[in-house]
Amino acid sequence: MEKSNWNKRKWSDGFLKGLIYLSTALTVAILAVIIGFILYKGIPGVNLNFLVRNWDSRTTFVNVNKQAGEASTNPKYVPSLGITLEDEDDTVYIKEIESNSPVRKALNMKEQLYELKKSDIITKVDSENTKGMKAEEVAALIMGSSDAAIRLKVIRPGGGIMPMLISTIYIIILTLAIAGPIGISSAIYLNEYAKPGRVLRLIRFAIQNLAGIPSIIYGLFGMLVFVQIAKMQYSILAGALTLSIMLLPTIISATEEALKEIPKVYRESSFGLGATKLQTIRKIILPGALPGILVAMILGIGRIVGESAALIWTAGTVAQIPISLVGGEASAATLTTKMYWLIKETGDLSTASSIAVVLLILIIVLNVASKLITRLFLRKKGTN
Amino acid sequence: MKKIAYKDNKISKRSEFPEKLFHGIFLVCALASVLSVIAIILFVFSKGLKPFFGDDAYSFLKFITGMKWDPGNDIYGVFYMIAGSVLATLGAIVLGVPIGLLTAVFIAEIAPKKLVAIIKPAIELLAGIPSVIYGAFGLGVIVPAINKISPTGQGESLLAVICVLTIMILPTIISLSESSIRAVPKSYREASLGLGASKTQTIFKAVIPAARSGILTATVLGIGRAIGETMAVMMIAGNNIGGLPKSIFSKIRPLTTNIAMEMGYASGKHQDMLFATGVILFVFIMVINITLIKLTSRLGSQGSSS
Amino acid sequence: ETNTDVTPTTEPTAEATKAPEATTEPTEAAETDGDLSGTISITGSTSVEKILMDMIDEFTALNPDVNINYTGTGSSAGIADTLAGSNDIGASSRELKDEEKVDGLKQVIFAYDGIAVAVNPANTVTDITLEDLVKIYSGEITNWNQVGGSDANIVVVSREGASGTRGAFEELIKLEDAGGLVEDATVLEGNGNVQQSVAGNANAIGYVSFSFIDETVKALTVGGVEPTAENAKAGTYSLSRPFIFASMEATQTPVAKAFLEFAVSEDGQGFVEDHGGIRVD
Amino acid sequence: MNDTVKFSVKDLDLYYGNFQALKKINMEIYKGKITAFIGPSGCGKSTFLKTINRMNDLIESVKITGSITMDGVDIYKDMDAIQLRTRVGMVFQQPNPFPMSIYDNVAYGPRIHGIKKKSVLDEIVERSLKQAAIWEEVKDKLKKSALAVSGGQQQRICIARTLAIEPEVILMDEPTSALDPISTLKIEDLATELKQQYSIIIVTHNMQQAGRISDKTAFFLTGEVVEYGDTEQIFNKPKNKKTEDYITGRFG
Amino acid sequence: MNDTVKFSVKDLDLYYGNFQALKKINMEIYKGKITAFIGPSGCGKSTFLKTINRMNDLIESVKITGSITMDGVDIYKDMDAIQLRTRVGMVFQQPNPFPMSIYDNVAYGPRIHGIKKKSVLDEIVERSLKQAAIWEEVKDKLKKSALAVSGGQQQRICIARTLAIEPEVILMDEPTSALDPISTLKIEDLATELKQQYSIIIVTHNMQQAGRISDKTAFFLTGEVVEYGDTEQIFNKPKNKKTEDYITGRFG
Ligand SMILES: Nc1ncnc2c1ncn2[C@@H]1O[C@H](COP(=O)(O)OP(=O)(O)OP(=O)(O)O)[C@@H](O)[C@H]1O
Ligand SMILES: Nc1ncnc2c1ncn2[C@@H]1O[C@H](COP(=O)(O)OP(=O)(O)OP(=O)(O)O)[C@@H](O)[C@H]1O
Ligand SMILES: [Mg+2]
Ligand SMILES: [Mg+2]
Ligand SMILES: O=P([O-])([O-])[O-]
Repeated sequence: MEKSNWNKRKWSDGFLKGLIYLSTALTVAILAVIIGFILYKGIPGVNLNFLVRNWDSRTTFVNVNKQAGEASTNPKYVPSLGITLEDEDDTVYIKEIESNSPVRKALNMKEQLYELKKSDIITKVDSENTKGMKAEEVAALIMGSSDAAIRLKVIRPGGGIMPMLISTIYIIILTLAIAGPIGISSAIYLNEYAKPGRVLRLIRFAIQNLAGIPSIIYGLFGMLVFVQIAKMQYSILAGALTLSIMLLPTIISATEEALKEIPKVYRESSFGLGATKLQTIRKIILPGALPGILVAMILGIGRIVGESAALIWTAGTVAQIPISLVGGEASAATLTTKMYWLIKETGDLSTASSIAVVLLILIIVLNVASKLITRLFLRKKGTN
Repeated sequence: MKKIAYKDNKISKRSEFPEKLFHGIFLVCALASVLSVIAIILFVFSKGLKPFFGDDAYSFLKFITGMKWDPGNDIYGVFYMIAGSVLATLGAIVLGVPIGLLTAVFIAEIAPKKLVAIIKPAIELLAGIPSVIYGAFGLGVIVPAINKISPTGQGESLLAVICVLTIMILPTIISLSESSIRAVPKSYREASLGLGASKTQTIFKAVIPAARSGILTATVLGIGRAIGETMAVMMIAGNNIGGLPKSIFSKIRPLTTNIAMEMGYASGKHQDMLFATGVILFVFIMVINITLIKLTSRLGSQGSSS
Repeated sequence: ETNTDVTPTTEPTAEATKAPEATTEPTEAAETDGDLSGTISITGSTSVEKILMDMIDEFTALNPDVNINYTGTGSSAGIADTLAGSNDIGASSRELKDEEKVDGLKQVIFAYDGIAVAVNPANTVTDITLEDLVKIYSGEITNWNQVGGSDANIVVVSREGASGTRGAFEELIKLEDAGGLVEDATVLEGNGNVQQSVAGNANAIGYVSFSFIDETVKALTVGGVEPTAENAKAGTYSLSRPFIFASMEATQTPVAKAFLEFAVSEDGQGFVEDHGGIRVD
Repeated sequence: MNDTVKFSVKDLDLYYGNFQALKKINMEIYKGKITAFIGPSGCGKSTFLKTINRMNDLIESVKITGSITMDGVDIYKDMDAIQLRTRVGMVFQQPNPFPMSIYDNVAYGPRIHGIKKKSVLDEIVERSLKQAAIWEEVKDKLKKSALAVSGGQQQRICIARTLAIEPEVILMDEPTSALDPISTLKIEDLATELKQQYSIIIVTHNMQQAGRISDKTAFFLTGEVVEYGDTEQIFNKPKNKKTEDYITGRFG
Repeated sequence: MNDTVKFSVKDLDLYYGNFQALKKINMEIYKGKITAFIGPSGCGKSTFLKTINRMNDLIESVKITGSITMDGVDIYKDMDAIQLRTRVGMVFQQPNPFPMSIYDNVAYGPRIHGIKKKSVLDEIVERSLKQAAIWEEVKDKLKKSALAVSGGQQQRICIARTLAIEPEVILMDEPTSALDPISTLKIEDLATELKQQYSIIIVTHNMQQAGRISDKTAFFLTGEVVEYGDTEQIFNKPKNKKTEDYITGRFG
């Protein structure tokens, strides 16, 4: 037979191989460009303040008692308050605070403690507006007052993502607290109890369908049922309930995988020792499946962190730390929804990218954590 | 030998009740998924179908074939959105499946272990990146790039959507294809090589055909993901209020973004119409899901027989 | 938020005596009389966000027990929420429509705002007439050379359906009479998206609240009139509209009432000015 | 000697779905003896063994008719499966300690049955491990994983685990087939030791083993008991031709 | 008869990493003959077989020294592995048809080598299936999956697949070990038939088989060729004590 067309074969082989390399290079390049873009735009904005500050700046009126302080040569130093001031773009902020400074015991309008901090901006001293003043002038103004106490209007600068970080954590906890037990119980039912038949098929069909529903539909559903009908308003509970349904398939199937890994002989010997099914589940099956369940949870966290469409219309977009489960004070933006909001409302891609950097780090940490757990688990099984 | 008390009577009494109770609890939890699906269908459909019944019913035909969405003037047409969604998904599949498959081939068949150890986590990372970030990337990189070449002078377009969706489905396609390629028995490779096939020929003529149902599953999942994607797409689609896309540079308004864009504020009939859009989307997804379930069960039975 | 620290048991007496004195200080007297407490929920326009956030900050500073949360949903939704009783105050960046003016709904105009016609800084066009603007938005004019610019397709950018800015803009240029928005217009959510899109596209035209004009986009003069607060106030700049708080009189809480008063007070109006808005007085 | 009947099996049929795995089994199993089940693969030895402590209950498709009585009580009708299993312990072919410490493995049964006191548990664990002739080898690593010892030791830990619930009967399904000869001998010695206190039923493929340790032997073939009697008689003067063929290695 | 040397193996050593699997193999394999490799499990039969068509090239860790020539050409130095494999076909222990139709299986090789014309392919497929003595059984279901026929038929399809590339030599690694006796006989007949045209090398565990069909036999032990010669001589008057022991079933 013909064995002559070696060249043609070599050429087509080379071409296909080229395509393979090209595709891989493209995939890797895409990832690199995306990460590069995010880092390039976002890294400059990421710093400690970005992480720990509130999103909105916050104004407060405080009363501070003066102390007997020693004068100094530094005109920006206010001995009676134990603080040093500094200028920055037309504003005057607190640069240093002594350890025994009375501003640490400042009281707000309701006479609650409101401790002043570094970088708080002073905009009013008693009834004098400080707009346009220099640090020295403000210091002189404060020292000029002869009263025993002084009233300041301070702005604590915002621009940080603390509220979103905390809201994200709240939603993660809430969602896992709801979906975790239900999902794990479902998996136990499916793997340990269910008999083949119509019920099982129905449940599996439902789970597979849930897994395929796009998150915008979950958003529609959550807004209609939880936000509107159940009157929870935009709230972390409405968001968490919506996400719980969305996460069920992920948690169930990952847990089921873990349960399937438990050898049948363990179940048999447990029964053989007179254990009931429940005891066997509690003492043998669940502990054995724990690493898998943990991985399921981490997968869940990953999806919660990345979710936007299902949360925007259920948990809302307010940058605050929620202090209840439902109602106006429970409305909260997660990092991802805030990122979206930011692009849409302000077009501020840089700050959005800074949030994206934080998200990326979170996702990487989660990926590594699930890898570690799996590896630890495998090693344990392997060596023994 | 001393007898331990537990032998005598405690057991059956002890075991009965909690056993039954927990069996019940587990069952109820398992049914939660079923209830959720039913509730979702019930609520979304009942609200979404409302505008087509009753006194001032909107013609469903007008809705489904309509070319313009202008709630202010009581015009609700979704056909041009369906077209946009389908075209965008199609484009993403046409680009994403070959690229993803070939990358999977590289990882499974060609790359040395050390390289795999780098590329695989990278692809997992790609899968974990929130879609909003892809949207930001689309807005910051892809749209400006298309701006430069588009005859319409604008970057927000079908093409931009296709690019972003392609990127978003890549991880799904790659990881599923890769595992199905790895699952192809070694004997097929040996047989092919033994017949004088080169490695590349073996991959394309023996391995990929043997992995085809896994690849098909990956494709269907990719379709589901692409058609359901919302936030990333909304930022870059253009979201025009009417008209079929004429070229790859035309704007589109996918079904998902139609919902997302107006959901926050719509009320009354307008809101119902957004749910109706959701119903259309849901029907698409259901078809895809059922295809997928059929495929995976076929795949499962194939796996056990060979 | 930081008062988790334990209050010292021995407080200096001076401090204790100073506090009540402070609350009676004349300038702040109006806002701090009585012990206001409670939550106000505001939903609606996103154009007013910048002004509103500053007002909220100041008001809650004066009244630490008051909590105000604002969700930007678009003007139409804000008013709809008010009518449905699901917020305390609805914010709108356009006048109320007739069907929205029900009995018991009280509106407070707290600012006027101009809508700027924004183009890319690279665009050579500097002025546009209202007539051309309508033609551009209805699709009759499609090339910049028809309005004195270079030969390039005009990329029309508009806002989403619930936007008060869009409502006001279309109303002001009487777009409906010209056949409505051109089908091919790009529809974007939020002022920021529009600004961003125009900034990134040499041939785009969009409209945003005055406060979104910065170095990345150029505001056109309309019929030769500069888009400034003064001109808008004087009525010479035609694209201006009110910012409105709407609330139901019957269910209005004292806090909400106090906030509405604050918005039109000297202090509140200061923030309007800070963000390029026009004071109501 | 004492020939008290422990189990009495009457007309026992067992089906896996449509497949009949046991056919009309009639047999009396005696207290304080070692009874061996032999027969070629798939003849139903394991299946029959599992019916004795109702482990087959766990398999969906199983259908059983006929009766088994233990000390005169019908174990299917008048006894709770869980109660039965604490009286009839089981040791499996593959050593299968739980992935926990040796101590926790042995204490598993007692804990299941509600014993919480550490001193009592300590005592049970020590006694069971001693009975299973493994105490000396593991007493210093009770807190170590039970998976970290050799297969033969694992199997004795499994036996100790069974002994810890103080069963009356121990079922062993080819307990030595996964073990080396030395471990096998240890287990055999152990079985001979234990029969003083427990009735033992053992399934084995190893003819020599059956000969060495059992008092009674039952020969199974395709779900039927072909011959049952004293081990000596079965091995030396089998009545049935098939038994003889099997024992002399002519088939199987 | 004609004793043309097809392969000449000189001082062949093969290592898997540090493990030496083949030790100083020297052997001449003749054209038009069936050569059988026998030996206990793990002695290196398959390894040696694979060196002949360089299938070992695919394993990372393999290191080979010495030489193999085919028709005087060094297959490692002067020949392309892919070219070699089209001249030296291989049939494996487990029937491994591709999950495609019977037709596509057989046409796979020709297509790989660039034949596209349907009429030519049809002809090749028919001829190969006929040569592999399976044509009659499958001619009506050529478009059906090759996995949907019995194991014996699958193996003959695999042989047909190999024949379709018209090799000069066919290597068979225990081609019948997964088959029933009747299928085995068919394959044996086929091999005897084929040796007219092809040189055949067959690895087998089945002593009878080697005796029945082969002309030459090589006995392997721990990587070495202990004895190599005419089959009749090896089976009847082995020179080496170990060969004799193995053949008479005393070990292995
Ligand atoms: N769960 C089951 N479902 C269906 N059939 C089964 C099941 N378990 C065993 N069988 C069948 O019942 C018959 C008896 O099986 P059993 O395990 O009792 O044999 P055995 O004598 O223990 O064999 P071996 O010596 O191989 O362990 C076999 O034909 C087996 O295939
Ligand atoms: N890929 C490999 N890597 C490392 N060692 C291998 C590999 N393949 C085979 N071996 C080792 O090389 C030796 C020879 O193996 P080979 O498969 O050639 O034996 P064989 O004679 O064919 O045995 P069998 O009759 O069981 O098939 C064995 O010890 C085997 O463990
Ligand atoms: Mg058995
Ligand atoms: Mg071999
Ligand atoms: O967000 P709006 O101000 O345009 O309603």
